[in-house]
Amino acid sequence: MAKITMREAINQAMRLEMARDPDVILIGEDVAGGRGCPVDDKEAAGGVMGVSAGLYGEFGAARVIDTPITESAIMGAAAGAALTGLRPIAELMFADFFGVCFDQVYNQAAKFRYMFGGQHGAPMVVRTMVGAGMGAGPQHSQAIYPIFAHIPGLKVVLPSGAYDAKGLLIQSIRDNDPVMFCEHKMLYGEEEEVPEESYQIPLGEARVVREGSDVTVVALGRMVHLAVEAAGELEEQGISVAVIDPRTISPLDVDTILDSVEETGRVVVVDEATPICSMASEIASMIVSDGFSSLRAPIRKVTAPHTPVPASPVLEAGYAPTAASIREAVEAVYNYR
Amino acid sequence: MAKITMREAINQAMRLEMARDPDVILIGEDVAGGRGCPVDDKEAAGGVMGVSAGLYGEFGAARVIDTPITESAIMGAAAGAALTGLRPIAELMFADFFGVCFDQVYNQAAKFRYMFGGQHGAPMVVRTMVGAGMGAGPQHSQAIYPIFAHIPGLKVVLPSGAYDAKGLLIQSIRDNDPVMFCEHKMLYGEEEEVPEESYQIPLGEARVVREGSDVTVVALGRMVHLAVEAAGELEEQGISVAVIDPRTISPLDVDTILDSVEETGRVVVVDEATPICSMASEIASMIVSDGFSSLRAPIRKVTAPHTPVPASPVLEAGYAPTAASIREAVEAVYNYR
Amino acid sequence: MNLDEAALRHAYETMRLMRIFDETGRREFLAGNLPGFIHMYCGEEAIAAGICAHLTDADYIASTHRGHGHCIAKGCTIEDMALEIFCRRDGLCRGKGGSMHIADLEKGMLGANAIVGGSAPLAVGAALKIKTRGDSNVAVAFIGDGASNQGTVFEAMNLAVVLKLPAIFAYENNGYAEMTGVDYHCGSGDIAARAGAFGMPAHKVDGTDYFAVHEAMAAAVEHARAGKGPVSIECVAPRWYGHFEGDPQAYRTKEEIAELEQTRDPLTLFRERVMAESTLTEADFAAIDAAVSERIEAAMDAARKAPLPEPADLYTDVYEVYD
Amino acid sequence: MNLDEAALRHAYETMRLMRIFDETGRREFLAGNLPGFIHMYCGEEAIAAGICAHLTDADYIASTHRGHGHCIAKGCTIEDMALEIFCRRDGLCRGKGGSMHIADLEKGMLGANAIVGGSAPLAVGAALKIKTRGDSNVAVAFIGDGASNQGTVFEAMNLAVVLKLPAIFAYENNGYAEMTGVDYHCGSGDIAARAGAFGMPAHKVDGTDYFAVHEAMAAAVEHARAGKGPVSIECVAPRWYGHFEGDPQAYRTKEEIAELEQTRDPLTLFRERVMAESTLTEADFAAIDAAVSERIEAAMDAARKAPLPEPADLYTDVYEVYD
Ligand SMILES: Cc1ncc(C[n+]2csc(CCOP(=O)(O)OP(=O)(O)O)c2C)c(N)n1
Ligand SMILES: Cc1ncc(C[n+]2csc(CCOP(=O)(O)OP(=O)(O)O)c2C)c(N)n1
Ligand SMILES: [Mg+2]
Ligand SMILES: [Mg+2]
Repeated sequence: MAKITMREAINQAMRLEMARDPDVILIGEDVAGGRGCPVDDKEAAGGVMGVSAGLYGEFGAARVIDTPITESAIMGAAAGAALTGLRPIAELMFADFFGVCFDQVYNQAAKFRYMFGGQHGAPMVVRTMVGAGMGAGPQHSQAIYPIFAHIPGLKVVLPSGAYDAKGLLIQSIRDNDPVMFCEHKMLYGEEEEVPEESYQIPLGEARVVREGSDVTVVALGRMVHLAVEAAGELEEQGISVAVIDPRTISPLDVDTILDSVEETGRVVVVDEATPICSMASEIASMIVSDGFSSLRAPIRKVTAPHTPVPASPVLEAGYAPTAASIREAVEAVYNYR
Repeated sequence: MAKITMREAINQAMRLEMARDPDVILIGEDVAGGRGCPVDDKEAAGGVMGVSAGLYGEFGAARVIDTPITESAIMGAAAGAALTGLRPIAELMFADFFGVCFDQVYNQAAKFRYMFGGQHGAPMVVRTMVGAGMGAGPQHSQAIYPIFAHIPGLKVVLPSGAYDAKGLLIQSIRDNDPVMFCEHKMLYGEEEEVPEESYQIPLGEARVVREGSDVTVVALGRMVHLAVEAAGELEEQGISVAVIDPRTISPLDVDTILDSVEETGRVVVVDEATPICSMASEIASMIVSDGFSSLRAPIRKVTAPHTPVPASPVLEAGYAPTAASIREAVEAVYNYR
Repeated sequence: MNLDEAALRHAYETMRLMRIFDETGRREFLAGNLPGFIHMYCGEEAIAAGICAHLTDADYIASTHRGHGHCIAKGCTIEDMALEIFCRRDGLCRGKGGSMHIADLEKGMLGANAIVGGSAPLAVGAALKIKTRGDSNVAVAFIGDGASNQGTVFEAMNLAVVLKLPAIFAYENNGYAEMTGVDYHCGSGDIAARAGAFGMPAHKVDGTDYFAVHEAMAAAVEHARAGKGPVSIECVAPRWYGHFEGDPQAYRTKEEIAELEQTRDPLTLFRERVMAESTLTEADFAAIDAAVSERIEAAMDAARKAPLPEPADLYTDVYEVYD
Repeated sequence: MNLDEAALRHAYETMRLMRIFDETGRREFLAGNLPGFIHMYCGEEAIAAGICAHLTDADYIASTHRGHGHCIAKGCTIEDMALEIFCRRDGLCRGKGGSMHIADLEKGMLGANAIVGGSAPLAVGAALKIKTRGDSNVAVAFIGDGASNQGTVFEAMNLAVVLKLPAIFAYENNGYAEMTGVDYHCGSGDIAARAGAFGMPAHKVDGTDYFAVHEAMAAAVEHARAGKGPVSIECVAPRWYGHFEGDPQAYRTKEEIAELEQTRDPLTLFRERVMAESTLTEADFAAIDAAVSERIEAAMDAARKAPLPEPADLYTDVYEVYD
């Protein structure tokens, strides 16, 4: 099996699905790479991050659609096309931009099935970039997905690497409900072994990244890698840490988390999003409601602080959780008596 | 002291502040009541719910500003005016509409102070209507404030009645940070005793509506009244229930809640918002983190289900929590052993 | 007037259904039998009728909060609509949508919409589907004068032009957005010209004149079906009632309102012209009126008595699958 | 050319500062010394310079992601700007904003903005403040050609017209929105005409010609200060570099790029005309060039060595008070 980056894995998923199903289209800003310009198809950039490179050359302008800067119209066009039979992938370049277009996602696409009494849903995927780490500042670095998870009718996916990204994206494209597919910008370049062929990973199934019996760490997205790093270090201290990657945050695989908590009784939730009304809160509250009898220590949330993301790299380095801050939290709940 | 409705209390707060400070303006759709029409100032409606009735006649078109249907421009105009010295009150008619304009609130106004290194904030209030109960359907009934609370830089207020609404709104107008002031549409007609003169209620101070030693109920907005009703019934069964109304959900008065939990060890959180990444989750997760040693039972969240708000009144009646569903949850945590 | 008798009958019946549906609905609302808000289309009937006369079930419309007329024109069954505005179990949306969200996908009716301006991007999406599939249908967005100021609508127009989509932007200028007059809220005072500046043909017609709307739409549909891109049509037709039921209309005079029924009734105008220029008679119209009234009375009656949703319906159709 | 020598010198120095600030910043970025993204203003200097020549500290501008030129034209100190793009503790925004969020409220510079189209409503807000206070200042929004398609921008224009605000919409048409050409993304192909259809005077000028921009802005400012409402100016001036540093520009030819420096350099054009029509000489310009280079070199040097923010700064200035 070849090692490829998450960028390539996402690209493969789109290519496979577009080849399989003519109703799958990709629409967004520069997803082809500069329409209206004297651009060579082969060199078309395929998005600012190159994630859709090559698709324009392969599927043409009718299915890989560059748009103006017009997020409401992009999301609405995807929603309307999905309602009438296509399976659009709409790119919201940075998730931070949801504020100019969210109505078409949350009041329209997400509610069609319900408010139209089950007549039809909106089988669309919004691919969007999340997360800090590039020094891109307050409006290009947010992990805003708790807001997506709050919305009934949306599903929300947050892969931590290339393998999951490919299988989850293929599944998301085939799903008959709208899916917010959140890609962490710092993971695009990370490599994993990924089969060339098509495969699906169901939405709503967590991955137990690492078994462990003393403390359960539930970590999201990029945080999974830091949690695994921390777990390795803690093992040397004799603390056995389970690491769970929910992969999809809505629906959330409650059972896998509760099973682990039943064994450990101690929980740390790690997320890069800001803490209030976050997935970290959600997971902790789910456990104190449904896993209370197993709980033997306070649940620690390790998250970004309740602040915007600073541009300064030194400040940004202190913004998201680190392996060290995870380790410290695990030690604290482990030692709680 | 006269009994007045929450509608009148909010109106009074605006009137008092506009009279006191010429920099306070009100801007929004129909907040005057139909500019450009041959309307008599005295009869100008003052908003679809009549909340700003009379202000146009009193302060004129320069300070009570009707706009087109243009929420992004309304929020942006308020943000820009606040950044440069005014103290705008901007009306977002229904909070459900945040999806067409949230960027100007969350990426702009809420981040100015931080991303400009403390130079200036945006002293503005967004007054907006929330909640179910009118049969207004999926796009006009949401309790979407958990999304506001998630955002660093915003404050979020949710009064449960006329007295608090007046004091909190005056405080919010004087606050130097942007405040989302959420008015529950089913409370506008509810009366309470309210002093005529101006008074302020600090943001971040909960109100202990009812003391109690067996179970702590934290209830938000309209839910406070149902919690009090349930508590009264439970008292007859010999269960002593404390009811806490946070009043401001960001900042949240953590201490008042934890103090009560220390005594009761048992908690029910009641909110009309949908449950995932909600204030109910937030409050529960805060308690399991900071009040774990006191906890003697699972925390029960009593919320709307993870569904849109149905238009049908019979379905809507089952949507939000009721005194009965609160009572049941309290009994469950009370009887937990 | 190059419409045959059947077309004329159909047009009138459609408008009459709209009129009586809304006036009956209004009575039911004022009697407390309908939940939520209800918005009367009276005075604007010729718009939806003239626009949708050119459409089949394979064409799409995306509608507004004031959507009953659009539904009827697009062929939704009155009986199913009545069930929905009463929020009954067997309504078009099973009672979950209500008046502001009626939809009927089989008829190409993509939903009333309680978000002002929400319809435009959705219609562009339907037009995108049409173009992607290589079909020659069209998608129409109905847009109020007030909605014409919403950013989503401007964006939708530009995108439709850029992608050369078969989208038609049907502006319903009824004079007001809630309580605010169009002379105030539309800065340029000219909705059609503004649409034209986005790079598409822009018509402006008297929306109380069925024939004027019909003609403009004929041109628009031809343009769009030919793959020449979007078109806009501004139809001017004052609304007769308040914004929603309960609106005291302090913002306009009693005289203004009274005059509307006298001089700007699209049904009267239609009847008079048709009687003058075709073989249809007073009696023909009276027969249609009677049939319409009977049908709507029966539909409303049935809806009033129809079963309510079951409590468990609250939880269904949020997702197809969620676990 | 009715500008005196001091004004000409100032204009040139301003543009030269922009040019060298960005070219030096570019070197620093490519050397890995700057975080985030950086967007070059080279080729567009005459726009910000010509617009802001008419403004004082009491007027406002709201800027874009490509904001360095706007800052300089509005009077922000180069040294403080350098500190900010290096994200240093004593930068204009204490290192929390960086290149895409530089702001200087004392100079009436309301911030670069990393949300495309974010500036327009904010400028309208500043104009609302001006009108509410009864002042005669103006507020300018800089808006890219790409941004001109964003709903927020359309809404801002309409609201400014409706409320008759002293807002000026300065469109910077540099030919591209990221990789997408303006001929493609703007459906009508005519940004100025589209703005005009919103109901305001709309100028279109060569944005590489300082004098053309200056003249159009003179008229705009006069109009706005007189209380006659908003104005728009489309300034056409191609950008020289990629969208951001790192953009390989596969979407345009090497020849197109090469030609720009030859034929569309606003500084060269300015110098040539001024030398022909005034007493300023080659030597005068050379002296300015030398002084600018020295100053910027020193500023960048100082910034590189300046102290970083303290870890605790992460938590400050989220709110004034929060508890
Ligand atoms: C985004 C949004 N803003 C505001 C409203 C409240 N609202 C409902 S209808 C309406 C007026 C709409 O006016 P217009 O578009 O002219 O349609 P009309 O009611 O005249 O048919 C307003 C402001 C809304 N539903 N959605
Ligand atoms: C709302 C939003 N959408 C997309 C982007 C990504 N983006 C940043 S700059 C840019 C192009 C802007 O083009 P234009 O307005 O012409 O300005 P220019 O870069 O040419 O100065 C895009 C698409 C963004 N920052 N914000
Ligand atoms: Mg109207
Ligand atoms: Mg550009």
